[in-house]
Amino acid sequence: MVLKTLTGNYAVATAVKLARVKVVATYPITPQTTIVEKLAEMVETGELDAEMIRVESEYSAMAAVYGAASGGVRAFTATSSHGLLYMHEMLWWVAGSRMPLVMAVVTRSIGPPWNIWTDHSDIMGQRDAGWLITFSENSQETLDETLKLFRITEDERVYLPGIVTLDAFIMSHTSEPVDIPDQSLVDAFLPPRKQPYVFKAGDPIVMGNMPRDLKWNMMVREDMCRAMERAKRVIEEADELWGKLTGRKHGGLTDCYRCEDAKHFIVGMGAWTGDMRDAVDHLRDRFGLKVGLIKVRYFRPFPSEDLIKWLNNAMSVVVFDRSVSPGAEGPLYIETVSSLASSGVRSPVKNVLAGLAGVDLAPADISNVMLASVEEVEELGAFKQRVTWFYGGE
Amino acid sequence: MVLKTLTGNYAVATAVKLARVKVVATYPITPQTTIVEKLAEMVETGELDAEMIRVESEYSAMAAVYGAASGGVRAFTATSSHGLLYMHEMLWWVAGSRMPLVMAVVTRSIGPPWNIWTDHSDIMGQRDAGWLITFSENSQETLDETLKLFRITEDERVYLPGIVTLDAFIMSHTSEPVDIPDQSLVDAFLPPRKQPYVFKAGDPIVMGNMPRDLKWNMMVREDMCRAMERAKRVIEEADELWGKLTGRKHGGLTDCYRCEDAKHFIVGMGAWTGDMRDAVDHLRDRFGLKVGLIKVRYFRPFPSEDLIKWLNNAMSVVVFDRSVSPGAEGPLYIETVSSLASSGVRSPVKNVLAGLAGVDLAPADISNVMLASVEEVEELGAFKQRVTWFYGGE
Amino acid sequence: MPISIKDLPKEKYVLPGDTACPGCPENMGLRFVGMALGGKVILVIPAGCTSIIQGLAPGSGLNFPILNVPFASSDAVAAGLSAAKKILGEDAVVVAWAGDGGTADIGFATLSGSAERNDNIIHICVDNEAYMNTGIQRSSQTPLGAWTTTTVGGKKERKKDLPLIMLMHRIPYVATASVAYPIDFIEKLRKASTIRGFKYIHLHSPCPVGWRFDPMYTVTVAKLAVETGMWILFESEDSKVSISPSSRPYLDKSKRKPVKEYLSMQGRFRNVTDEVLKEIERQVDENWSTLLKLAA
Amino acid sequence: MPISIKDLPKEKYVLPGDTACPGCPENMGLRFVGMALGGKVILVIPAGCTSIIQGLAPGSGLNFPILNVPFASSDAVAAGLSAAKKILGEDAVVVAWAGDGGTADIGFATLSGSAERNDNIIHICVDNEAYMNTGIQRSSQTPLGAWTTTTVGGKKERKKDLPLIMLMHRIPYVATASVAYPIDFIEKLRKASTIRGFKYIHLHSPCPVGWRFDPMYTVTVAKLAVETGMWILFESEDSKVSISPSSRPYLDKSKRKPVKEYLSMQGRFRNVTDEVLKEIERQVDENWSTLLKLAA
Amino acid sequence: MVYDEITEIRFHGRGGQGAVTAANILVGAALKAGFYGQAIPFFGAERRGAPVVAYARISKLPIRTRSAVRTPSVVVVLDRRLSELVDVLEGLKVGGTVLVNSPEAPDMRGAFRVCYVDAVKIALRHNLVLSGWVLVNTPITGALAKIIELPIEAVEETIKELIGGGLGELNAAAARESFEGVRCVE
Amino acid sequence: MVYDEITEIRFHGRGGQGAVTAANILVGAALKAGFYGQAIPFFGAERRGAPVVAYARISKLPIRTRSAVRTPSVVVVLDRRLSELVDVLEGLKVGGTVLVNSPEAPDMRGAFRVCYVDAVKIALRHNLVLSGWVLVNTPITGALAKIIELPIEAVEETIKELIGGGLGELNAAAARESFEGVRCVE
Amino acid sequence: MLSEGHILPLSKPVVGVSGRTGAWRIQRPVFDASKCVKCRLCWLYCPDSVIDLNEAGGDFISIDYDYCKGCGVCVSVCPTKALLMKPEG
Amino acid sequence: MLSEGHILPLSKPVVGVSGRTGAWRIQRPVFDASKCVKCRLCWLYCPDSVIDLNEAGGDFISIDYDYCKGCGVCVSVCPTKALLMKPEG
Ligand SMILES: Cc1ncc(C[n+]2csc(CCOP(=O)(O)OP(=O)(O)O)c2C)c(N)n1
Ligand SMILES: Cc1ncc(C[n+]2csc(CCOP(=O)(O)OP(=O)(O)O)c2C)c(N)n1
Ligand code: SF4
Ligand code: SF4
Ligand code: SF4
Ligand code: SF4
Ligand code: SF4
Ligand code: SF4
Ligand SMILES: [Mg+2]
Ligand SMILES: [Mg+2]
Repeated sequence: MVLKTLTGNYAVATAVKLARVKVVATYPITPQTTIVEKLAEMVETGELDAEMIRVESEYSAMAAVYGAASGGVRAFTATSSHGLLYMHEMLWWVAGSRMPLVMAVVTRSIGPPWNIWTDHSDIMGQRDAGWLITFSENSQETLDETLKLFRITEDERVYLPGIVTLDAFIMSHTSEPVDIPDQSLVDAFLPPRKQPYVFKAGDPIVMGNMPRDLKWNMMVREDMCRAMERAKRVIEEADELWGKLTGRKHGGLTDCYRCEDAKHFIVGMGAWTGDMRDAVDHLRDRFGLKVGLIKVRYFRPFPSEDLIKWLNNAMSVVVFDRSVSPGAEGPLYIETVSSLASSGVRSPVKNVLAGLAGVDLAPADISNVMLASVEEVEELGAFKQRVTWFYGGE
Repeated sequence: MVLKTLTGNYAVATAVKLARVKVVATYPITPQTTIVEKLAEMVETGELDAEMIRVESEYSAMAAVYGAASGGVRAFTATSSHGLLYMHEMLWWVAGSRMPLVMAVVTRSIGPPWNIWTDHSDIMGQRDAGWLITFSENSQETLDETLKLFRITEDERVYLPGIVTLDAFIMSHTSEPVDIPDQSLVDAFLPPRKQPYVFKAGDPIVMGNMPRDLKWNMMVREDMCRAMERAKRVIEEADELWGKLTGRKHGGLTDCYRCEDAKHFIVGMGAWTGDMRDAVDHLRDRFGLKVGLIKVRYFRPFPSEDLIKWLNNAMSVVVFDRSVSPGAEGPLYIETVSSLASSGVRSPVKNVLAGLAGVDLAPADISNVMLASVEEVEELGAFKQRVTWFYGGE
Repeated sequence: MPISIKDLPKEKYVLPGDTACPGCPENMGLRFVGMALGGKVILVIPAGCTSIIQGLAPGSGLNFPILNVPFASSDAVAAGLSAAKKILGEDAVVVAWAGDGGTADIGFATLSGSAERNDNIIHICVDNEAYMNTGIQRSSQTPLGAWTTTTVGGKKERKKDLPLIMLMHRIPYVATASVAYPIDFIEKLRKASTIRGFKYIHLHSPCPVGWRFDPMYTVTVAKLAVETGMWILFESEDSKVSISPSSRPYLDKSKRKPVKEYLSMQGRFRNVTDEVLKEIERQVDENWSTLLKLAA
Repeated sequence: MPISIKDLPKEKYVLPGDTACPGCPENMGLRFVGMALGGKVILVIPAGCTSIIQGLAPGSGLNFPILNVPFASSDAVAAGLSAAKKILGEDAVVVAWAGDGGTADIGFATLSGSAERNDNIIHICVDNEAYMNTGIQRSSQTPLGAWTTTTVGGKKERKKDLPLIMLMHRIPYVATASVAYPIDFIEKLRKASTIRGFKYIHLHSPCPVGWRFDPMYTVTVAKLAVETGMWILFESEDSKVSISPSSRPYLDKSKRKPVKEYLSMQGRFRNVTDEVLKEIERQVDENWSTLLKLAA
Repeated sequence: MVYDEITEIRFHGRGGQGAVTAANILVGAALKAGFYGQAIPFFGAERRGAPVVAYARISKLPIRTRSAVRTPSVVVVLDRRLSELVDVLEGLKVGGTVLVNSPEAPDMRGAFRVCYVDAVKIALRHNLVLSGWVLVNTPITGALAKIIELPIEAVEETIKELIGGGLGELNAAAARESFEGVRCVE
Repeated sequence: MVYDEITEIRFHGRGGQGAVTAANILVGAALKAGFYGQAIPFFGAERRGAPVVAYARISKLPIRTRSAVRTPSVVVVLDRRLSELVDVLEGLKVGGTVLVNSPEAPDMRGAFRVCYVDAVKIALRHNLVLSGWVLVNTPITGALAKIIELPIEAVEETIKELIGGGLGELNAAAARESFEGVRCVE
Repeated sequence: MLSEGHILPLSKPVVGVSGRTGAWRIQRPVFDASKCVKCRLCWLYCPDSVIDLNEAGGDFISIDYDYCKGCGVCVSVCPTKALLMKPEG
Repeated sequence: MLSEGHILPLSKPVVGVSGRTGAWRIQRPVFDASKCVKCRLCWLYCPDSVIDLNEAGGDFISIDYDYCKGCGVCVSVCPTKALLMKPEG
């Protein structure tokens, strides 16, 4: 174990190296680029024993790693924003093939206008594709979760691809101390690759031709949903094991901060959950408000059970979304409310749309939102407005 | 007005002609192909005075009609399934540009395995992109709604692109009688094209460069959401006016069938709402069950208010989804539940995942589901299981 | 040493009872791939007629390992697969088998990118000069004057010259082939499989359904394309171009059969005017002359 | 009648104070486009340095109508825009202005498709031989041996010869140009704007940041590329190829400056070995010889 | 049940034989006769000569269902040999009708009516042959009209609109002949 | 408030001058000294010579916030002329410090401390010049260490790890010199 | 295909995936052994792999009529008219 | 840009979109009128459009130092050394 200052992007590259990935194919896009560059350098210097395919687009990046994975090796790619959108079709295909594969997505705004700052629209727009999706809070979690994803996606109970996200700049380019696990420890944690089938010369299996029986095809889809369900357990297990090996547990599908006695909850995901922790401390320590934070670590599979468990008796819930589905609300909000309602949990829930297009949100902003929300709910027992746009700052 | 037998696809092509579209760019994909072919023929024979750009991909199809629309003319494209996925990035760009534009999407399964039958995954996966999305039930509605979409998207309160969907084969290739409105009537209904800006030589406006102030960029997004809100009214108005001109009203965001005194509700969208009507009649006329159907005509903007209004006192609600987000549930279910919960409506809601991959569902199947559901709710006051996979048939 | 029919392996890689149309040139081509490379091959196949030819799951009418992939992705998938096999030290010839649409249109950036990187794969473009699987729409490979459902008055543009475009990519191996000349095709395939890097083979594949001729004449029409000089068989190793033996006689223009003979066998050219015919003839000459310049 | 500098219009289409790096070749190129076509032009610009050069909204440092578009889409957007202008009867020269990445890599299917359809647009590839906007990664246009952040040991593959590839598309007009030869470029632009159909111009654009030279030498380096024969100025109308006057002297190999002179001005070639240098020299000869064959 | 009051028809043909056209003609004719109709192609890889099916629904009321036709009341068999390949009687309603293109009464027995018409002979008599195929799809719609009690004039008109010119006339005449020539064994 | 207990630093430099590297060195040094740190580049189009900023945070506790540094307690100005272009004092905390690369005390007044070091001279003395640029970014981290009370050894080590070889030694020496040479006007 | 409890979009090669495609035939190729010169062209070109060569003896070629689609390619390439098309029953 | 109540991603051309880019300069080009032969090459090549020609009289060229980025291209193309780079203050 070595403590080193790493950006989120270098944390990803380091994890890829430690996972002994064999094929990397990536296409540059700000702010993912330093991942590509680092990996290219590692391959060139022999630090990483892998093939690097310098593809001509993200579509081909995903296609190439898919081909490699289908051929039986661990494969990795990374992208962001428009690059992620450009490989949309491939994402569905890879998941439908049940091919384990790991990708890092640096979340970034979608244009127009061109904008390189963080925003979760890119990744949220892929939530139906059948990939596991995890959000990380800092470089350490980025590194750890990237490694875990290899284990999780290659677990025979899952066999689905997975995405680790890190927010543009505030994570991808921000340097901070990271514990880098030893290779031997990683080797102990990551078993040799398993996958549902491998393409080899002489073994005529055929993947993907049209179905005779449409019901069978529908069952193929249902099976993906079942794998997502099972992944919940697998994710917990990976966290347990990693915790045992390194002493670091980040949580399973969610991580709850000061929730035990909390009455009011923040729900959020990604980089700003760090700021939310600061806000929680501030609200508790300065105002004596019983506020807790539910950090959604995995958006897919969606942590309905966790949310229900924690929010069962919440007096109020504020869901911060860093993206919005025009004509509806923030995706995290929609699914949180839907999960709670399905189980009869009736806490008032409010959606704060903030931080889109990279707009900065400080702990003080979050505290202010919570102070106002708590006041409102304590007065009215409900929120006046379900959804608000919040720009923060002065 | 002429009554003619038309497939859903030809209904689309007819509407495009009547709307006096000036640029068409499409790429073939089953089962959208007959739209392309019909339009190509119309252009070649001079029946439609337009430029046809025979692009090399769907990405370019969307790019080309976007360019044409930006240049100031009405433009149209159509696609399906993988074609829709392949233009994903462009969809976001067009909406973010606020460029009015109409597209037909023949809903079709996503591979693997390759599958050409209907399934709503393709269109549901685009629900965040900022497009209006409407589902039609038959060729007549397809024709009418395509025409209306031109009016709605070009309304200055909206200025967003729009998609009309029709389900693969059971609509796209099924022939049935359609009232074709006269050109003069359509001309009266469709004002000359309006759009927020037009590219011309000599007028140096610049679209899409990076923002100085990220908050402004976030406001650009918020404005899209506001436009979606306003679109609700514009959609109602278009339906009113069309009704006045043709005697045909299909409803605004939703259409409610035998809802007035209904206690139990089916919620669905697309072709099978026709089958659902049959099922409603059957359940009422044969079993005396007070069942109603809420047909969701527009998924974007999402008809929260309508659902709340109709389902306020529902004893039970069964939402039929023809797609699923692995790791969560059906998108229509998720958003229905979330909408209801946000307004404190507490009717039990159940999600039936059916018809994926083109699996056939008959009115009798729907009736059976409803019979069982009603029984369950009347007994328990709730549903035992939130989500069920239903394969129908024998 | 030339291959003789007698020595070709008998194992069936296209199984009786698959879903190809009667007289299908793609089926023929697949059989030749089997004869040439047999069990060494892994096929990566984007959307196109060959997706259908395989028949319905859980069965397959093709006896190869086949990874079906999205329309625009085949060469990139093949590149990844080939990289994996290299790392694993496994022997395999990874072949992207794509239609003219999947090759020259939607998938062209993918193809060109892979060629530039010199990925170790063979790309075979099975060219039936239109999008057949979706019901005969024009592609960039549709020739001037040909009817398709999206060019009902005949295509206005010329067939994009993909073999020459690939030649300009300066990849280790480029060749044209035809289903009417299986031995030539098989020889080229075998040669390609021994070369490291990106290999491109363009297989002319007349389709009875889309070109509107009796399925009996698939081979006849394919042969006529060569005999009229409409289709030139050549190969290029390391950018050294040579006309293949079967096309060599037609270096001499007077040996070529009239283009009209080729067109008149096909319903798709029914409405070709004299003017268009002349232009097609001019293009044939131009194609020969360009190729010969490069071969010089 | 050759253009003289004196007659060039003075109106500013690149405004002082934009966001280009000092010595930026793309800024130069944009100025020349303004001088050539002025107020007639509408620019369609995919992601790349020119997206940034414009500066931050709500301002723009470029005084053209500009539609910024996704990376792979420029020619298709331009085709649509051009069709709209045609229908509306408006005069406009629609120009897709794209980097080498947007042209030759991710956007190449779009470009090739538009060329094959012969859409009425001009595509200008502003070629700085790498992805500069994302911080100097290799593209298919990066030359052999050049350092980039993704080829730290020097690129292993050859520069994809896009002008020749476009020539093989047999479009009405293909030309190469260089920022060091503005009059030549402007003449070509003006000619292109009078031709209906698809026009391709490839503008060689040495970038001080990515190529690692002092910004003062943008023009010097660009000139050396021509003088060493590394970059050949030519044009082709209706497939008739002619070497442009500024490159004509270098038909004679002995007139060409040593390639090494060009390489040694640029940090990116610092680690080029003698072997690679020889190979580059060989490629220069080969490029000339291929082009001359086609010009014959 | 509303959805019982619809006449559902299934066509069995071969790829290239035009079963879908037959369904379309039928629905067009129904429209002229004041009925609602729906023509549904079975879509798959249609290969020349391979068995294909198409469906139609006819009803007095608008047809809302789009689900598969599972229990047709009429089955039309364009090529007698198909009955060796596929179960053409699958799902046929009790009391339903099977109409076969055949010179003589086909050997079928069950709780249904068997009708037949020599569509090949009729088609040949009107010269309806195209690249080796005898065009029986149009003629047979006449016989079908008789069975489901549609006026033959509606069929004739629809055919003429669809095909036009002399060929339309020939096809319409063939349809009328088959309308008149259809025989049923009860 | 927890988030008040963090030292926030803003660097002003020019494109090409290496403000981000300075921030990284600082954070690396802090790590060695047992602190937590965060280095945040401002990312935009960095053009040679154009004003750029970078940020750092140093704290005894892990740093969780990732929001923008709005009210730094230290501002570092790598090029004196920048203060004519941008408001380098924007948001500077009352009682904070501004450290300027300058041969003499810069003319700045307010509720903050002004420090300066002649980083150019120091850099030149150690031959730290690259293609026309005097490399002041590394040297100035020494002065900064003095101001925020980090051990200079940590800075030296970090620099040597980062740069390596003789050049690393030179840079480290320059940093120590600037650590010692920094002057403050209270 | 079930693999360790999963339902995967996989298939395996099988003869007759599209049923007995011999039934698609409208015409059938008929072999006249007496005219056959054993050139093997019919075998080489038959798109459906339904011609087998009997190198050992007997009729030199045999056609699997269960799957022969009746395209006629074999007839067109046969140099000696040892194969001819006949209408199906 | 506000258009009929909408917030659109639009911009308008403006001088100095990136501020006074003259401040980016490390060196400045200095003009010596006496050496100028009016070839206009500096004007032609200046990437930033900051050289103006005074055809009417006075110094033949003028440089807008508010925006000149000091790249030196003008100096490199000037055939007579009428332009030279000098370090900025
Ligand atoms: C992204 C995408 N667009 C369109 C399609 C529909 N599609 C499937 S096959 C095909 C045509 C294939 O043509 P070609 O590549 O020439 O192969 P062929 O069918 O002629 O063998 C098309 C357009 C698709 N599957 N995916
Ligand atoms: C789909 C997509 N992938 C990646 C990017 C990131 N990107 C923006 S510009 C650029 C490189 C542009 O290179 P080039 O076209 O050569 O233009 P240059 O910057 O060199 O002018 C890249 C990779 C993007 N915007 N969209
Ligand atoms: S359409 Fe042509 S290429 Fe496609 S399967 Fe049929 S015969 Fe073969
Ligand atoms: S990186 Fe090069 S091409 Fe891009 S703006 Fe800077 S100088 Fe111009
Ligand atoms: S008719 Fe066709 S399928 Fe039958 S044997 Fe001859 S070539 Fe083969
Ligand atoms: S092609 Fe004719 S001659 Fe040759 S082997 Fe076949 S049947 Fe015999
Ligand atoms: S130094 Fe550069 S920007 Fe300044 S005038 Fe000269 S060429 Fe123009
Ligand atoms: S380049 Fe030199 S000589 Fe020519 S106009 Fe400019 S200053 Fe005068
Ligand atoms: Mg094809
Ligand atoms: Mg570039």
